[in-house]
Amino acid sequence: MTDTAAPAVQKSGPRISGAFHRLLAFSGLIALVVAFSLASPNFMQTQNILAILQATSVNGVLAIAATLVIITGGIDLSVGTLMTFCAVIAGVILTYLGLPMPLGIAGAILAGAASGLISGTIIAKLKVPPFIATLGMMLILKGLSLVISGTRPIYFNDTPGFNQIALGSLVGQIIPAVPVPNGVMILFAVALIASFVLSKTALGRYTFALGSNEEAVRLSGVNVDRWKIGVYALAGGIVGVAGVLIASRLNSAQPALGQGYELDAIAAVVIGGTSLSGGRGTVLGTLIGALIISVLANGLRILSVAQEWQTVVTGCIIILAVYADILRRRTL
Amino acid sequence: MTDTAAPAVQKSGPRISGAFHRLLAFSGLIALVVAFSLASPNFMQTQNILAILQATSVNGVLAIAATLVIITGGIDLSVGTLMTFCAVIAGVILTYLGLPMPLGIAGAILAGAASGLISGTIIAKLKVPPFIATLGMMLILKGLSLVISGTRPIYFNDTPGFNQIALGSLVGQIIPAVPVPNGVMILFAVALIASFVLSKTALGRYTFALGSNEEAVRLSGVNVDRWKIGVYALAGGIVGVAGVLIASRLNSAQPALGQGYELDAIAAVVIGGTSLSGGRGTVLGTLIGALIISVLANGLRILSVAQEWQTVVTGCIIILAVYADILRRRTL
Amino acid sequence: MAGHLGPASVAGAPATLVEMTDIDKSFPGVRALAKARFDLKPGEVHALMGENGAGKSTLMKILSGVYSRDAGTVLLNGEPVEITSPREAQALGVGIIHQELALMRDLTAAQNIFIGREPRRFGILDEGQLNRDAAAIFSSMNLKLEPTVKVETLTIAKQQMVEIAKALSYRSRVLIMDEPTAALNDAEIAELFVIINRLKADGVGVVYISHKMDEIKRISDRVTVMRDGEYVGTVPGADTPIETIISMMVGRTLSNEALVIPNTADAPIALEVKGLNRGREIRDVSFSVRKGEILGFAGLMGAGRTEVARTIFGADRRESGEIWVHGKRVGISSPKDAVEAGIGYLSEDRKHFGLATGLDVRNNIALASLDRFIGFGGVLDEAGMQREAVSYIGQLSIKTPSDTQEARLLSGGNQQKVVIAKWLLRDCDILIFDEPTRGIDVGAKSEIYKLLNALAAEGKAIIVISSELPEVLRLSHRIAVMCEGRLTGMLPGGASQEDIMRLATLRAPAMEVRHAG
Amino acid sequence: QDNYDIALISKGFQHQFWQAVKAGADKAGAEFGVTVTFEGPETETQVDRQMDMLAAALSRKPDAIGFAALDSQAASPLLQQAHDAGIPIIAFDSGVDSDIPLTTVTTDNVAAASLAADKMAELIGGEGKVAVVAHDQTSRTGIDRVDGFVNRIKEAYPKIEVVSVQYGGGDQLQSTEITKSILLANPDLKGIFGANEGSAIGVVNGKTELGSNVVVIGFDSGAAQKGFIESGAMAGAITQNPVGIGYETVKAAIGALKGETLPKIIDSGFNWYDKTNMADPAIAAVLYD
Ligand SMILES: Nc1ncnc2c1ncn2[C@@H]1O[C@H](COP(=O)(O)OP(=O)(O)OP(=O)(O)O)[C@@H](O)[C@H]1O
Ligand SMILES: Nc1ncnc2c1ncn2[C@@H]1O[C@H](COP(=O)(O)OP(=O)(O)OP(=O)(O)O)[C@@H](O)[C@H]1O
Ligand SMILES: [Mg+2]
Ligand SMILES: [Mg+2]
Repeated sequence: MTDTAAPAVQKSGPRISGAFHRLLAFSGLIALVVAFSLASPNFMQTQNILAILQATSVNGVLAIAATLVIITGGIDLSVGTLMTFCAVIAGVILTYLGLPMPLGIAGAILAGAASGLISGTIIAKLKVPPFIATLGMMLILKGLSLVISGTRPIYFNDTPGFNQIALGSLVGQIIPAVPVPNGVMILFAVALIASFVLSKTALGRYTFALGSNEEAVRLSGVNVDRWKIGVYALAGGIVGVAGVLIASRLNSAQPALGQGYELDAIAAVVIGGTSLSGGRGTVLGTLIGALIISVLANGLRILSVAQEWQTVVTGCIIILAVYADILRRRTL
Repeated sequence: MTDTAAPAVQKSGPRISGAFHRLLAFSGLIALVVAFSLASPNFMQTQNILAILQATSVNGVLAIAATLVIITGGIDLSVGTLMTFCAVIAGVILTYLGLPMPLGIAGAILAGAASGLISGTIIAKLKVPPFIATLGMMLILKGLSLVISGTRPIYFNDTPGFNQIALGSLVGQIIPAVPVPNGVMILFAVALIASFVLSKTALGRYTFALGSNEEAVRLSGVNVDRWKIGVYALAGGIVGVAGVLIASRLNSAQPALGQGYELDAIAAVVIGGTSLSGGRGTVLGTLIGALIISVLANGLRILSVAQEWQTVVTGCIIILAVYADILRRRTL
Repeated sequence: MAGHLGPASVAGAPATLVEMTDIDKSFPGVRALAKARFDLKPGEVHALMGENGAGKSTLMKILSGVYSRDAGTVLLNGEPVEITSPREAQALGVGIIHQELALMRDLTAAQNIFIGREPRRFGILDEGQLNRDAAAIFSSMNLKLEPTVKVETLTIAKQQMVEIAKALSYRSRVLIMDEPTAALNDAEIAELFVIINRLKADGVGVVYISHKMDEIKRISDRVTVMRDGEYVGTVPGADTPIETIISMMVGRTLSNEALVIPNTADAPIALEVKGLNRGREIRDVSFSVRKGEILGFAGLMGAGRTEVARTIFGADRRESGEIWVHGKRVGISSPKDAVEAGIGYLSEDRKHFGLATGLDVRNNIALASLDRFIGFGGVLDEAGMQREAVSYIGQLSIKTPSDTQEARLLSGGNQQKVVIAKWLLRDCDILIFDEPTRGIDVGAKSEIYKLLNALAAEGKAIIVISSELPEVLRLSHRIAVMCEGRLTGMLPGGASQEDIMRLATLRAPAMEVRHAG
Repeated sequence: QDNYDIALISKGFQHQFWQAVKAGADKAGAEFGVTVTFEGPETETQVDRQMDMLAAALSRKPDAIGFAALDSQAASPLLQQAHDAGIPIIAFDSGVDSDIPLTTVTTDNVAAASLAADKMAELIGGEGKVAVVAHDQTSRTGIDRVDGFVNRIKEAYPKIEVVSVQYGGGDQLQSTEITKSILLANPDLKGIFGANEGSAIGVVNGKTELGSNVVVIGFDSGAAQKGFIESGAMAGAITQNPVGIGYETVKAAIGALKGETLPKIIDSGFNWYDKTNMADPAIAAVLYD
């Protein structure tokens, strides 16, 4: 391109640097943290911060999986029960079959990916809307978790070290002052990988392209079905990681848990600025969204707000946080 | 292959009449009914059919409300907890304040409409995405129901006849052989009214137009915000009816109930063929969707299928029902 | 792969690249093609002509694997082929620029162009290479466009250029262009023709669909005309008079009577815009339109004409400026205010801003006037709406099986007519038409010109924004010319193309052209 | 008197049973002049949510914690953390498999449910079909009550058959629908046991909607159940003493803070109540509205 001349530069007014812009995205989160710190001295304690991060890890990983699917313009209602299903699979491999730990972890992740593959196939090949396909999968997986586990928790007592996956702290062994639990590091690792996939790989490109205009992608000669199935399978694999995390945290696979978690995951995604109509979204935003949810829950509890009022306040703040984000983007 | 003509399977075959087409929409439902009738003699009993209809009434009314919102391209996650909130309001008016029954009913419906008005305003004026606005409202209403009721059920013991609203049978008084409960008749009445609004009134027309291309509607000089708020308010009012129904059925306002009901309602809408991306949908489809859900639940219970397997089978059948509908439309 | 083209493949090329015979295609309620025929030779530009809804796009969608045919044969290089998906078409060397833009709005221009063929290094996308490749294509097209700009921020014209760049990047042997110039102005069209001539020289066969008759003469070697889904005939492009082609298209000869332009100099002012500003797109724009006057707006792509229109209409927020209607200052902050003040605006982007694609034709036509049909209890007067819709379907000869057909199923040109009908029904005093004849066939175009003229004669004030200079010149009483957000001049109706082009490229920042009126 | 801060993390919040526990805890709080907070997850399956609540409670540095574990194993790392921080823990409702809690205030759910089985057998004359509508398939109370009932029937009453055990999540409406389908599928059903408050109310609603006169035994109390028993729609119910559980938990926590020694188990007991004994002061005291 010879002449770098002005291409349609849309925005007028002062331009704000990208870094500052990105920082501002945190503003809702920062405002919350500051408010709670002022309100209670117990909030800004290392232990509490770690508790918040720990509380974010499972929902964060689920939300990252949901982000991928939502960017394609789809939705995944099965993340919660799939997580449980993966945990149960890990339980079966480790406790019932007594196989070594890495196999259990791999099994859970593969089970997640396989389930994602099935959802993706139902959506791409049978053209069943994502809402229905994943609603069906949600129920199927919920039932199967109960069937496989015999409707009782599977404990990982025979796999010493299993609960270290989420609760141990490799970081803490190196820098004792910041004993960040492994579960949190795993969340960050998943976030990095997902970010990388979204921005640097073909799969990521098609994820955005599908959400932007699926018909156009098809008309461009891309094998839309294959990539779409790929996105769901990747999301499923990530949910598998969440399954391992929650199983490790509870040192057990709790077969009845999981339903309802999809709503928190999707909420984190949407609070993080990803549009449910697809085509746009970031993993960083989702992380912030998930953190906003955990900080709110934790802070209100620390302040000993009555539980019914916690719910009311949470509702208000979620709306306000998103509204603030909308205002910020409008004025930028 | 010069003259082997059309390999392409594009339909231009015999046209099927509209009435038949409409009948076919019931095919999934009919297939289920036939299957359960064959499997258990207890299924096709008047009483059981009435039980299924009764079980559909609350979810059906909620699903009709959700249909309106979904046709605009929005979503309403607050239907479940709003229903409870409306029931609590009826409880406050009738039991705490001791006012006459019509006031309680009107109060519940007005509370629903007012809440819808607020959701709609947040969505239309503040541009908060419907998912977030109604998620926030869901939490706020849930908390408020607990606060207002003092976290305990409000009984309608002082309002004799209140439970006749849903459980009595005016039809049965006239034709004793078919004691269709009033709750079911109310569902049908709401369905008729909603259908009428959708197909014959300006509000209905704008509902479809908004879901089809909101920007084009705005650029046609239409006061998009006002109509959108109107749709949410109408949906809220319908949810208020559901609140009266459930309160009457339980003869009490149960403040803790409601969350999770939104998923069933939305599922009924989507199974009924309404697209989550907006612009198309029918109340009849939603009714069928809600019936499919109730028939499935009832039939599997009648067959005494183990609960975990009920869940699995429900998941599979939901996917299959929608897939069958897709196939039907494709071949027509 | 067959899709790649080099001098060798030209040497060994058969006499015909494509041969389509006896193609049938029906949609529910519509017979789109009936024994349609088409052939294409290497190194030629073969124009495909026909009225709106004649079946041109459908035929080409069959060739490019979007639709499957009901009957007929398709030969590629003499071999029978079954093209069942766009991907297969690409593999066979058939590329297409669709009439309806098919871009991924959230991706950048470069990402759109190379979708499905991203350069990768070690499996990782090579974004730098991607942007360089895109920039190379843009510069070969002499197009100033940043590869990293998001497509949704581009105007329709630039989006169209991205589509063209994308199609070129495939280096297909058969390139179908379905109305590539509908949104382009003369300079860009000239640029496109340079590219087409280069492709011809390389032995590419180009199918060219357009409703701009002058282009056909300039670029096409042969012309095939279709009518109502049927093949009418094929004639040489250069030596067939336009009138012959038109009469083949419409089945009769069109009279091209000149429009009578009445004198409106003394008529009262209907709309006056004073000192309108909005960012860099609109800088201090002032003008006025009188009752009964048609004011043309000319300018190059991105001159800011659409912005001016949208801002007057309240679709975008203005930073400063006043709008006066019939001598009264009006506060317009939304399209609703504008419509209430009697202003209507037909968008250049019918797909995103004009048509409610899910609604039927009747409701699209009634969309801006629905309040007029609301009766007791909010119930709509369906019969009244139908009456109006049917009347406009006739008046604008909209080709549709009925007024209850979903709007998205109409051909592009007919969709445009539906949107025009919407504003005609609304009956505004002031009408702003942005690219009103985009994608509309010759016959209908002259109908619309007559209609605009009649509306003006009724005393309406009309603004026509058009990238087709002959259209502006033919219709307008006066012509406003814009360049880079400024109004650079106001010319009388009889101005020459050269005058307009001079003002349209007048970039001097301190430009203070005073215009009367 | 110190103003102690005592955090109770329960298994639930919105259900009347938990509200009654909360009422007892609040009563003790007022009586002894200590601050009591009370929290619990939405449903009794959300083990990890309960962990987050416990973690937040720990961050608040309360003087003592009352804890009703959804899964005691899962909770053990956090309990250890509390123990290390020197915060006394009192378990309530169901036991915690750990040495950390100083005492457990609990009801023996298995025994309570087998009492329900005995009463059922008595009321239906020792033979016929019965069914169970329970709240939860995986929670401790759900499992214990279903097992307690079903096993007792199997052991002691060979002529009685449990034809169906279904779960309605404690949701009244869902339990109503379940009951109706059980009744319609088994027209000769003699009795239904509703294993918690919501289930029991649902069972009665289902029964009345169908006009059936099946024998219903409930669990817990609340205004609705009390009303049903008065009206005869429900034969009787097992009551725990939730108010007592809450009260005793707070009292034990204060005792622990004051260095008193506590018994390993504080049995809050359970009772059968029906029309005949509801008015007894001893029974009336353990019933809640
Ligand atoms: N998917 C479809 N469903 C139903 N009818 C269709 C569909 N696509 C095209 N048609 C109809 O087929 C006919 C031919 O349409 P086509 O788009 O090929 O016309 P065209 O010659 O390209 O017209 P234009 O110049 O307006 O673009 C029209 O009557 C149109 O309404
Ligand atoms: N939606 C939009 N977002 C961002 N920039 C835009 C948008 N629409 C237009 N622009 C930019 O505003 C400027 C003016 O564009 P506008 O469409 O008003 O020009 P125009 O004279 O109508 O040109 P055209 O002939 O292309 O329609 C251009 O630089 C264009 O890229
Ligand atoms: Mg066309
Ligand atoms: Mg323009």
